[in-house]
Amino acid sequence: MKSSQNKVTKLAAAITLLVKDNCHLSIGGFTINRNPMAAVYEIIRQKKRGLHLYAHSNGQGVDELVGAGCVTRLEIAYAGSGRFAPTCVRFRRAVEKGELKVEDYSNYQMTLRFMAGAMGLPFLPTRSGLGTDIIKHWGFDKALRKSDETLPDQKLTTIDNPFGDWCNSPKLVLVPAINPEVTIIHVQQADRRGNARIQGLTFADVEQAKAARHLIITCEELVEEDFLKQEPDRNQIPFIHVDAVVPIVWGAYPTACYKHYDYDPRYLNNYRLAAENEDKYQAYLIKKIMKTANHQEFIALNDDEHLKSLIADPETGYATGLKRN
Amino acid sequence: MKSSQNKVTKLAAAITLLVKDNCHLSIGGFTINRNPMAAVYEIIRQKKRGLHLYAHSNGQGVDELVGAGCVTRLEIAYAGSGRFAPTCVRFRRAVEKGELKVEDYSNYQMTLRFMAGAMGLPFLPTRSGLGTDIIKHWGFDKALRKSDETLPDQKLTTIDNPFGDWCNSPKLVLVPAINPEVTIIHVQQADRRGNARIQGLTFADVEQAKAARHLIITCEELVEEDFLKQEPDRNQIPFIHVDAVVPIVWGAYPTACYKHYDYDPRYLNNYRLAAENEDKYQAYLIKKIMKTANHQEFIALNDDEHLKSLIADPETGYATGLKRN
Amino acid sequence: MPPALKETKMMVKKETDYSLREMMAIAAAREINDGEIVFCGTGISMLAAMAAKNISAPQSTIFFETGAIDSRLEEVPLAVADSRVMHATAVNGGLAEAFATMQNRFTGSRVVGILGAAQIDIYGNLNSTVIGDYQQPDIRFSGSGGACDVASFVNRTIIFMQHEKRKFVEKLDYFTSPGWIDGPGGRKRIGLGPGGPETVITNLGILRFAQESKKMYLAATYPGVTAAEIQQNTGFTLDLGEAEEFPPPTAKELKILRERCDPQRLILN
Amino acid sequence: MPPALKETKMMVKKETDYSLREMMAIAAAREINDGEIVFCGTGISMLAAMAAKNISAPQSTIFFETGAIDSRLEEVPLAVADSRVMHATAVNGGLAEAFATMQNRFTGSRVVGILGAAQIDIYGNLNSTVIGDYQQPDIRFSGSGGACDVASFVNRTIIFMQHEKRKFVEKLDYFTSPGWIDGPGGRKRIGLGPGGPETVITNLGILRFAQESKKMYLAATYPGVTAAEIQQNTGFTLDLGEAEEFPPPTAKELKILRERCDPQRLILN
Repeated sequence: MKSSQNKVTKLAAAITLLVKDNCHLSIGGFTINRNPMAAVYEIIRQKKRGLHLYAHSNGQGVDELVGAGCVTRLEIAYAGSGRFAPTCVRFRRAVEKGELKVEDYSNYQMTLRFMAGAMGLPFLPTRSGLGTDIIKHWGFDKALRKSDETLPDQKLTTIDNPFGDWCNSPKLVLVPAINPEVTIIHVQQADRRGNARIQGLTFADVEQAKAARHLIITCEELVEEDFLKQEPDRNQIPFIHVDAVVPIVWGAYPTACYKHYDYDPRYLNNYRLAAENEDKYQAYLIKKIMKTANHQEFIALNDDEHLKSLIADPETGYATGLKRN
Repeated sequence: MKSSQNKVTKLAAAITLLVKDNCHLSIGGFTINRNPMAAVYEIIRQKKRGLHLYAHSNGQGVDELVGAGCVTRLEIAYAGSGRFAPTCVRFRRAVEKGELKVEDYSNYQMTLRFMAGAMGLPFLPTRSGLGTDIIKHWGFDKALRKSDETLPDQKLTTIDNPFGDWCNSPKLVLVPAINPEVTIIHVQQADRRGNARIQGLTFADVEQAKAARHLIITCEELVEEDFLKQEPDRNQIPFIHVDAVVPIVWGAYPTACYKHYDYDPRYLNNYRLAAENEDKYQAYLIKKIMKTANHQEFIALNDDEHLKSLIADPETGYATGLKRN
Repeated sequence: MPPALKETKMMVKKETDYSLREMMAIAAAREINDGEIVFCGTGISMLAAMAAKNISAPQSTIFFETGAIDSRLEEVPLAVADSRVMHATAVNGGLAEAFATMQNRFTGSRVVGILGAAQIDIYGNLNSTVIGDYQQPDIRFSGSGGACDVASFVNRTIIFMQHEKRKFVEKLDYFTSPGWIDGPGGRKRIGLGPGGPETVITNLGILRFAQESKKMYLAATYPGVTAAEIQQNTGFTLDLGEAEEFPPPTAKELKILRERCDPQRLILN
Repeated sequence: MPPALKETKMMVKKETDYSLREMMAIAAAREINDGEIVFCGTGISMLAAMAAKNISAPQSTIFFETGAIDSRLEEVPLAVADSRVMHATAVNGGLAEAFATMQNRFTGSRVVGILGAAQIDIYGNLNSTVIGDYQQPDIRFSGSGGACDVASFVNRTIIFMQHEKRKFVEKLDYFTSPGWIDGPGGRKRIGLGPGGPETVITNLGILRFAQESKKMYLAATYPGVTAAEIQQNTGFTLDLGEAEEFPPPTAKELKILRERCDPQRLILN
């Protein structure tokens, strides 16, 4: 699959093929930017269950998957959508109700865990976390970890620096690698073989992509290979990592896609309001997601003028002057 | 220094100020590409002695510094200049004569050592080297390492994976961080504050740059800050790491600078021939380096037509059709 | 919130021409030195960094954990991943680069981090994860995000807090981010480098940490707030002896904050 | 070089229309499967990868430790850092990315590495560091470079060697890069993953490793070379029983190698 010359796939087919119930999935993006939302909604439509989800500081994608009941276990550093939801609402509710098992790490620890996976290493070290409850409290206990070979045997561990006090670091936290079965990221441009270019901040998407056994790339624009190869310094992901390429405009909506469109403040605010009320949330799920056949229909729920207001200014990369209250 | 708004410095002044006798220096580039040669020659002119040099797979810059007697200790993965000198000649001679203490690592180990330095970590792990003499034989022995606090107490060490067999890695090699006192790299573009853009492969330059206490950037082009900020996705080094910016055209010559000029096969071949003979080498040193006041004079030893033949084709980034025998 | 505090809050709002959030943003901005690298999180900390850059620290560098360095903020971002932080940066990297910059001693030692939290203890240790039992929490928050990393790595931190007794506690429900740990030498004992919390900015005043004991003390009260009121809203005993009255925002500070940093009042309201 | 070998070399050159270097490059190219990711070093290994891509494995991906992936090689590079490897790649990264790709099991398992060395032992372990004592070497070579890394990480390696007794040795003067270590299970015992040397291509013939013992055996001789000559130039005992005669380069292979890969004969000569 990864050596195919043409990996262009329909979204529904890619999700059906690669995202199985109970699988270990990671999604890219950060809070309200470049979440692979089209894929997230398709996973919800296909009623995937029991997902073991890895995310970073994420945000809309995580909250929707959790809210729709797709996720059983979550490993994450931060579940928030910036000013639109300092703590993701459905996430908070699921944790407080005991419906979601969470393993907490810091942002850098999660970055290093994906980076270790991408580097083919079992762990990476950091000083972050020394002395804190992130080390002491485990969301997944020893028994669970022992019973499930898809989990490392420890949440993390600390060691004495084998090089003494080299770099003034007497102790280090070691965080275990993540190698998701599937990673899904949304990028600005990709070609048929899977070479991909992210514009703006890459967050931890590149590490998440390379750490995964299978990689689905959704992209705003499908471009010619020669176009990407003209400026390879601007590309981050070579095709050798990629299983499926799904061209899908507005693929990150309602989160932002730098240089293409902004996040949709109206949608995100309405989402939060719906998420805070059980009935409203079920109505939201049905109306917005389950009753739209695909992302195109979902996007078409917006009138053109509203969508136009979100289009990024080519200079700044966001919708300058967008009303964001 | 690092927060100055204008770090533009003359090369001689930057070297005088930051590269002291016996200091720990690292130079960027790889074999015959983007070595900071103008800086290397200036170090030779200033007769620096006792340098502890870190390099990667380098190449022309290392061999000239070693040949000129500037270097006492060298930590390196590969001392070669591709087809022009599969093993660097003056390096080989110095090692065989016992004039140069060398600590051997693999390429990835050196990359990880610089990366650890850049990440503020005392070490990074890898599986590379398990079972080999790179682990067993130390160029710098325990006594030397104990007597010199600028060196880690071990060349490297191996540990059992604290996460059992997670990622099928029962054992890991840990390589200690390098934090050079000074790193010098040559880049295509930089601004006065020190923001820098490398075109083409970055080798390990970014890691070397960020690992260092002080950083000198030599650049082909001094550009406006706004120019670099228009496409920040293409920049690698933010000004916060940088101490001095030295604009110097042909600054990597006789090694290549992608999109600017190619390596000079005639120079590199002549260099090898000179390097193989003691008298010729001393004559080379005097004529080419010590008797030229600066890099401009050194470059002016070439006639314009020859230099013109090395200019990179804007499309491919190298001198297409260059006679390279 | 106790009735006394509500009154105080309204009093401040009525007697002067600035809100408490404005006061807090300006107080933090004044803590930033010119030339520093300023790590900001979402919300008021971003506004503080923007205010500092536009008022008193024009050579400070705004820096986000998402990988943006020296962002040119023409509109206030509503998250650290907002596309607004990507505009005209020095480099657009990712999280790996951003946290390495903080863990790296040559750069990390020049970073000031601005953080918020749900709970703080007398040594400035922070909780941003849960209230109640970790396994069955009464309230679940977002989690560490970059807070633990920043608090572990950088030279000094400034912390925003809502000043309530249940937030200034003897013992954190969950210890997310390290402050001075358990007092002098605490960071070193657990393996951390120098650094640590310097200032806590609340809706009632400014608190700092004693040089010797590393314990939080009251450094300043806002106009119209008394030291006793602050103690009343704090779950541990504060040294009140050093408290001064905080100089309120100047007209110039307010003008820049309102007109230049957040004209839409996306954060200020 | 023993006289017998010199003769052989000249004989081959005379009797046929190809040089030994051409034979070696073609032999290696034939080892590469379509769709594989080909790691190449400097010199003849690069030529082998170019030949494979242009002849039999058009979907193979050329990949350099310097960080270039899927380079469009229009001229033969003279070093792995040659600007020619940077042209029209999929991504221009650095060493960190390149070696991570090899250490990463999902990608590393699809990489075939082409290496050279100064010495090889019967298990395909390599020396590219020194001849003689490590502290006071008789001959110093370049050192590992990426060789140890590639040999540690990737699925399989192809090794180029000059066939001389002092290069095919019982015991390496320095063990730079792991092959099969000390036989079956050797890699696993020291903590390495699967992978290991598959083929050794010399100026006399082709050697492979026995499935069971992991010992090198003679798989093929070049036209005009006898198995006995090869044993004579090898410092350990080879199983010669499987040796076949190697099919010489075809006219098509030679034409592409010469005209498309190295028309200036920068590597071939």
